[in-house]
Amino acid sequence: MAIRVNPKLIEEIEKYGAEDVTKCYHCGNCSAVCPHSREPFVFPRKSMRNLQMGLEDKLKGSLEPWLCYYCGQCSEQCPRDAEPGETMMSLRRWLTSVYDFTGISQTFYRSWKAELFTILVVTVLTGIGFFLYGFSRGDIRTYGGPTAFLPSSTIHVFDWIMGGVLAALLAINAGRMWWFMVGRQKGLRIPFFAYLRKAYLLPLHFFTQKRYAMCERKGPWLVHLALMLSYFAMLVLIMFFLHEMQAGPRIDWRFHAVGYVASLGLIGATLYALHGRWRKRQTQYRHSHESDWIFLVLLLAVAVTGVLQHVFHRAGWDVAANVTYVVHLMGVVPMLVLEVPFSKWAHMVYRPLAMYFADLLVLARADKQNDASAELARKAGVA
Amino acid sequence: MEETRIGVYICNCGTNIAKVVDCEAVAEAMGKLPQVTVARVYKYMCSNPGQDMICQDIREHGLNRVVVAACSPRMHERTFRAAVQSAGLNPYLLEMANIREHCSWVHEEQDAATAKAMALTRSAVLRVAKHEPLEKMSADMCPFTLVIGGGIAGLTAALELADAGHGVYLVEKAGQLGGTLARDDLTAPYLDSARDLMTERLTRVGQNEKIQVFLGAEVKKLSGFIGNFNATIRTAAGNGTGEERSVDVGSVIVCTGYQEFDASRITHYGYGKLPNVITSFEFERMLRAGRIQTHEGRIPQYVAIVHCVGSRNREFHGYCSRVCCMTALKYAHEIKSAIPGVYVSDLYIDMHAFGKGHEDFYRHSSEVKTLFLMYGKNAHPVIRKAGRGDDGERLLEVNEQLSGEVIEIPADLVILMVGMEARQDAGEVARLVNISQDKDGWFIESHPKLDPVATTTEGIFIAGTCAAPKDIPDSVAQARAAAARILGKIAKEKIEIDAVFAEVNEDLCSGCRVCNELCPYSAIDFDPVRRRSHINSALCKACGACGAACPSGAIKARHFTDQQIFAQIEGVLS
Amino acid sequence: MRTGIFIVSAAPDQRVNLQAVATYAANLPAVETVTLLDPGARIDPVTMAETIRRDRLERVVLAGDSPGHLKPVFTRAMALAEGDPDEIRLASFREHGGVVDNPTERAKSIVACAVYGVPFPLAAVPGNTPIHPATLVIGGGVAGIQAALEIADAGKKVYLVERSGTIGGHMAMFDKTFPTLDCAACILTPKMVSVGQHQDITLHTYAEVSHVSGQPGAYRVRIRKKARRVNESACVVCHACSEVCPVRVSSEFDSGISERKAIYMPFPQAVPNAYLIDEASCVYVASGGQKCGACAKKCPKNCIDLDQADQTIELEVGQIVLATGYDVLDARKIQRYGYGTLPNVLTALEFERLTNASGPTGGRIVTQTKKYNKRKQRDEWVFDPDGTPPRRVAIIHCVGSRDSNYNAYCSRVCCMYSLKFAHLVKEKIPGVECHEFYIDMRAFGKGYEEFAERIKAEGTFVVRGRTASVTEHEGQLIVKGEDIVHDRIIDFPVDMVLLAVGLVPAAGARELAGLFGLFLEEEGWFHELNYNGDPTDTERGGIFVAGACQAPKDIPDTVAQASAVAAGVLKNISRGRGLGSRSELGLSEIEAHAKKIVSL
Amino acid sequence: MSFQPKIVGFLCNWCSYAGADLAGTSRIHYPPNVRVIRVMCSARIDPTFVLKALQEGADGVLICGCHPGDCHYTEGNYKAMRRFPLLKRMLASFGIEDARVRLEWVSASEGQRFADIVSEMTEKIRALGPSTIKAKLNTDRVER
Repeated sequence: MAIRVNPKLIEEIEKYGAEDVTKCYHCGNCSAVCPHSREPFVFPRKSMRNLQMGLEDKLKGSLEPWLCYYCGQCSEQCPRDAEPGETMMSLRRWLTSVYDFTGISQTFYRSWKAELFTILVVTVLTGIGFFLYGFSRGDIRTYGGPTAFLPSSTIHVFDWIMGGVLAALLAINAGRMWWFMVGRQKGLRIPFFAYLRKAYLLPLHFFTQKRYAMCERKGPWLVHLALMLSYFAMLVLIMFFLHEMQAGPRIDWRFHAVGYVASLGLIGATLYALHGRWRKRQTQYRHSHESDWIFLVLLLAVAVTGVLQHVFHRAGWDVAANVTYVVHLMGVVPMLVLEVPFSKWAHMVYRPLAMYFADLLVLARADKQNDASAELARKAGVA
Repeated sequence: MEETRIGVYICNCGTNIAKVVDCEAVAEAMGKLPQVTVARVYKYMCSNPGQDMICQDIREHGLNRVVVAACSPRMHERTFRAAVQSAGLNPYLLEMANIREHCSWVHEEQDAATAKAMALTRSAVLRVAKHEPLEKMSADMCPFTLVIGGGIAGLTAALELADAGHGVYLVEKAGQLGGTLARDDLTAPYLDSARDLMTERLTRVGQNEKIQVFLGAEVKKLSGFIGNFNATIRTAAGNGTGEERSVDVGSVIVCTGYQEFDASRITHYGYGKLPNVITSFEFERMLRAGRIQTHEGRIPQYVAIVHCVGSRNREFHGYCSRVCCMTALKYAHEIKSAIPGVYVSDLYIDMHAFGKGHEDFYRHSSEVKTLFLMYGKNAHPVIRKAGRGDDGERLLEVNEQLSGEVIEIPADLVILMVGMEARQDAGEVARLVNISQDKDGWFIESHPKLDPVATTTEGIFIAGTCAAPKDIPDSVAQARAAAARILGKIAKEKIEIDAVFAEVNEDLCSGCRVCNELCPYSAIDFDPVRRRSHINSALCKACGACGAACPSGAIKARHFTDQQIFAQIEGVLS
Repeated sequence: MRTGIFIVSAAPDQRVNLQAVATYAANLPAVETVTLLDPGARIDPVTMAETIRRDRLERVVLAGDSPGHLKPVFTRAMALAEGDPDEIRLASFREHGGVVDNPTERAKSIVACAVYGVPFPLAAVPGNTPIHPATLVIGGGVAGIQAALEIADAGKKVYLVERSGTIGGHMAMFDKTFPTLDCAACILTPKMVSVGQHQDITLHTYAEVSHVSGQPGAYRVRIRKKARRVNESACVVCHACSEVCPVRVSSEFDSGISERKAIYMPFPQAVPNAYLIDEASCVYVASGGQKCGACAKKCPKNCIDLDQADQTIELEVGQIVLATGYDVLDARKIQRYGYGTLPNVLTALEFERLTNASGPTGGRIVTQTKKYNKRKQRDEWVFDPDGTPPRRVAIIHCVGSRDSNYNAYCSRVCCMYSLKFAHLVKEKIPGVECHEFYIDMRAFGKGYEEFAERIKAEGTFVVRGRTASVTEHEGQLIVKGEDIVHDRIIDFPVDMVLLAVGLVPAAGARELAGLFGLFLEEEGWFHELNYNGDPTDTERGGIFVAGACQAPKDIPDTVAQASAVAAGVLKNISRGRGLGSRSELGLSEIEAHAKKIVSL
Repeated sequence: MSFQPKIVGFLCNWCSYAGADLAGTSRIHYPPNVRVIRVMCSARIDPTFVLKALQEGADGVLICGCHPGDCHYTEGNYKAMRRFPLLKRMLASFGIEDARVRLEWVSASEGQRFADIVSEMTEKIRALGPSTIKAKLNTDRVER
């Protein structure tokens, strides 16, 4: 059955940053230079093609975009300046919005104004919320102790609730992702055992990002790894050791050492990325979607305020510490409830998942072939 | 009678001959033949040193006959004749043995090939011994030219000659000048005005009193030979009874152009049956009128352009029509510009964007979001009626090569890029002016590379799309190239007549007049008083039919005499 | 006729002062409105129709660099407004010489013509000039040879100037020519010979144009003839000199895959058929006459004059034909193909010589073998006649062509010569495996498509998808690419890679353009007077362009063009006058002429 | 080694000879048994040529001209065509097998056709074996 071409899809995905897709005349150079492009997942040309022709279903189910780390090789060598790398990037954005059942991410990507506005609203509410809470029960002049403006216990609970919410959101979207890529594919059965057997891939890819390391340039991988690990470290510290982190004024090196390193990692990596996007030297930074800026700025803000409140407290300026703390939370909350499930951050879940699925699919296809040959063998035996 | 001294020269032609034929052996064998003075081998006989070698031997060894065993005489006879002449030998004392096209290129088995090469060369040696020195004659060059066809090529050629101050008879079959280009609005790739181009040419032709235009006219008869043709032009008057006019011309340029492929021959495109499936030429008309619409009068939302209709196709024409790709891109641009928000898809096999500015144009067409879909050379798209609820009114189903998917795409209007094909009447024209056609019906040039506008018949030239599909610049260039040849001849005022023709030995002629009827050029007249036939050498084209037929063996076909051919026969068989 | 003018600026680097053009145009007769359209504007036919109706326009003139792309909008608008769709006129600056020195003035005149409804070429006709019967042809390739012969065969004087030591150009280097596969030498050498022998052709090889003065019909050209240091007419090519010459440098004619001496014959069939000394490598010249000089002592006819100096020649000519041809792209620019660093990665010309019977291996296609070079005291990769033939050959199309990083244009000939290579490889090496990697197979000419089909039938694998890289792994070449149709990544070992390098304008074309006051396309090809109408004339009167110097071209098209040029030349000579330069025409003249034509 | 027949081919200069050349330029291989003699037109071919060839020891004779209607000399090939039956009759009287002498039309674009004709004819004649006509004609001469 022939698939219906939809020339209108491009217009849709252009909103997600795709610009020069139509320029591609299919010399195949990009797919060949990309170290990640291996059968059965040959890209980016194929994705470009599906996009040009608007084969929406194929794109929805495609995991190729998640296998690309945008090293920029393809775009640099492209004879028609069709920017395959950027196309993959925008496809990732689009896919994120496709997976997201709430439709929020779609709104964000299509209009940065909407995204910014929502973030501001959440920020303001968070601010108001915490100030009211602080004043209602604590003293703005005390950071720790019983009369603390924002006692770690409360924040801890708050953190866990928030974490739960976004975990749930992500889980659902991840489920949809599975459905598009694997679930709905007819005649493709992956034994449950295979899921388990391959499960190790998730943490592996999450923590090492070893595929990124396959890119010719290693720099971006290191930066990204640093950023990612620092972020994760911070997450762990906050989720489990918030009390120790907030306790002061003495510095508890067991935790704070990690915290410092992580903060440095975060700030350093973010600045690097911002600078890169500003200078537009490296290919992967030549085009920036508004959402990229918002995300980076937000992250930087959170990191800096986090550090500041820590410093202020240690310096004994508890008022300043408390205020920056609230400001810090005003960044943290939108970042966690909006950015992580509905925007760029989601890729930290989708990427490992995609690679996980990739292996499963390869496995399944291999099985299929074996079955087929077995079938043939059987037939032959009968005859 | 001086003794016959023959020089035999065997060419390696790089490895073209030497690869299969043992040239040294051939030379050695020839050296042993009676009357052969020298027999040599060289890498490229046709090159300067090669020719010098011959000339030197002629002087040093006093050769009076030369045999060159190399490529086909149709290739280099002229070259070597010139060479021996420069050494003071009569050019007709040369004979060539074709050991390349007829030997090394068609045989693999070395011994057999070498043996054959020897046989061919030997026959040439025996033949050349029987050669006689012949003298070329010259005739006047008539400065008028007959141009057949009033398209861009014909107009350009005519202007080129007329501007040089020479008379031109421009014969156009149709009622007006301009040919197929006159229908076009814009030209690819720069989207310049085709109409301005035409107007400029037509105005200049109109203003030039050296050009005499015959509209709705045809050349009925062409007789004579280079420099001295006589053409009969019939102009169809209103009531069918045309008047005939006979003109003398020195040369003829054939610019009869092409005809468009009949799309209805490809049944699965449903042209002629399905509405809104139209040819490129029909679409061009829409463009000019500014009315791009379906036959129901709606503005199309989806337009599909299908390339290679009748071209690059086993069943119809194997060749590429050369201009359709660019025209298709032109249409894509024009549609996009005329109908904002329209979706254009372009179904092609290979995008032939080879000329100046072409690739840029292609690139730009994809920037304006033309959707290019590639189909396999022998897997043509299928056009069918769309179902209810489909956005287009037709659906094109195609096995898309770049994605490997079988896809379908909606279309309200389907444009078939019909290819070029040789005109139906090309055969008549070919016979009229006595030139040959290739398997596709295009006229054959005398050499595909180094002589693209001349033909095997001297004084007859071809230009433009009657020789093969071509775009405007190439047609114009060819038209001028043809004009250049003629200007050259006219400047010389005289033309040489080949010394090869038939003559009657009046002592033997019995006056039976058998030959008189035989001659296709009525070059033989009969002298009733002396009861002898006589051949007008200028008119004779040396077919030799008369010679073969003469019961009393009185007619001698110069350079193809019985003795010479007998010698050749002995040569190949001994 | 009520006329509305719409001026579009397409190019961001707009050389024309559109404002000035607009103000000028507004004062032309019958011009009702002049509108400047901004490049980004989406022009809608319906609103345009209203405009036309409102201003009751009967004729619309679209002016701009190439306003053609807007014509369909206005044609439709005119139709909607029940006007005459034929009354949309184009005033294309690009088409009619937007490249000239005073583009704004030219633009005005172009608009004027459009307003009067007169095709620009009709109005912009320069005056007649008396003409000198001699002609100068620059470039001794097939184009130059053809043009020279056409003109000289008409009994007119021709000077043929060639930069290298022999005529013949690139074609002389080729082995076979597509699609007929007859050997290039066989069809070219006879023409070279007749050039050498022609009584009306004076041949100046090893010479370059150094200065040009005068005007159309009477040009004065100074030619610097480099010292050949060998007496052309006396030399009998006995090779004695080259045998004793101690110098060895890579041979240009064999495009570097073999060596020649400092005193050398470009190739055995060279015209003029005589030796020459390459001053760049000659020891005697380098040492200022102190060292060597062996050849002069050895020459039996002592026709070597080592101290000969360059000479300058002044020529009086009426017309000039430029046929400077092309160079091939330097494949070193594209590192990912490893040319220059990896052995057995060859460019097209190198392969032509390798497979040519007169080449260093006598036509045997072999892989390079490592040999110790005593003189240079290091290992070198050389083509040894008894080297091993490749078992697997990859031919890569579009090397540096159709690529915005190098040449955006298509080089027109590569597809066909690549197919030819495949044939030669298959023909000469039994059991060889041959792969072609291409983007679009551009087999457009007479008999080309059939040729392509034949190559496929011969068993060459024709793969859609341009190779991305050539690398070396344990002494084995690896090509990597995508097989698009079969949706595969290609990654396999080959023994030899042939790069179908694109064509670029010949070195020095820019300087020549400067000397002659001609204009170049941005890629560096010569700009013709009119792409469609006058593909071989230029803005300068009596100066023509032929062959690949105007744009890449195959042999038949080059030859046709060269002959076409001859037509222009002979036409002017036979009527005893030629046209002046269009670039010299002023606005007023053109406008006046246009008026006159209308009044007729 | 099997019997290698000798075939003499009379080809007209404009179509058939060009066709044979095309076979060459397109590298279409055929058996080396045919030896080509060029004449301007098939009409030039005098029956005595054919006899002479057979007498000199040819095992077959191939006459090629332009296709009817394509003759460079407008109707030369028709003359050849008309003449051919007479020739055949004469040859028959000498007891020469029909397959030994053939008249074929080969155009300038039919390299393949020329090759095919030659291959096929060579096989036919190989099957027939060597021609006895040479001997015959010579003895005839002796008797006279």
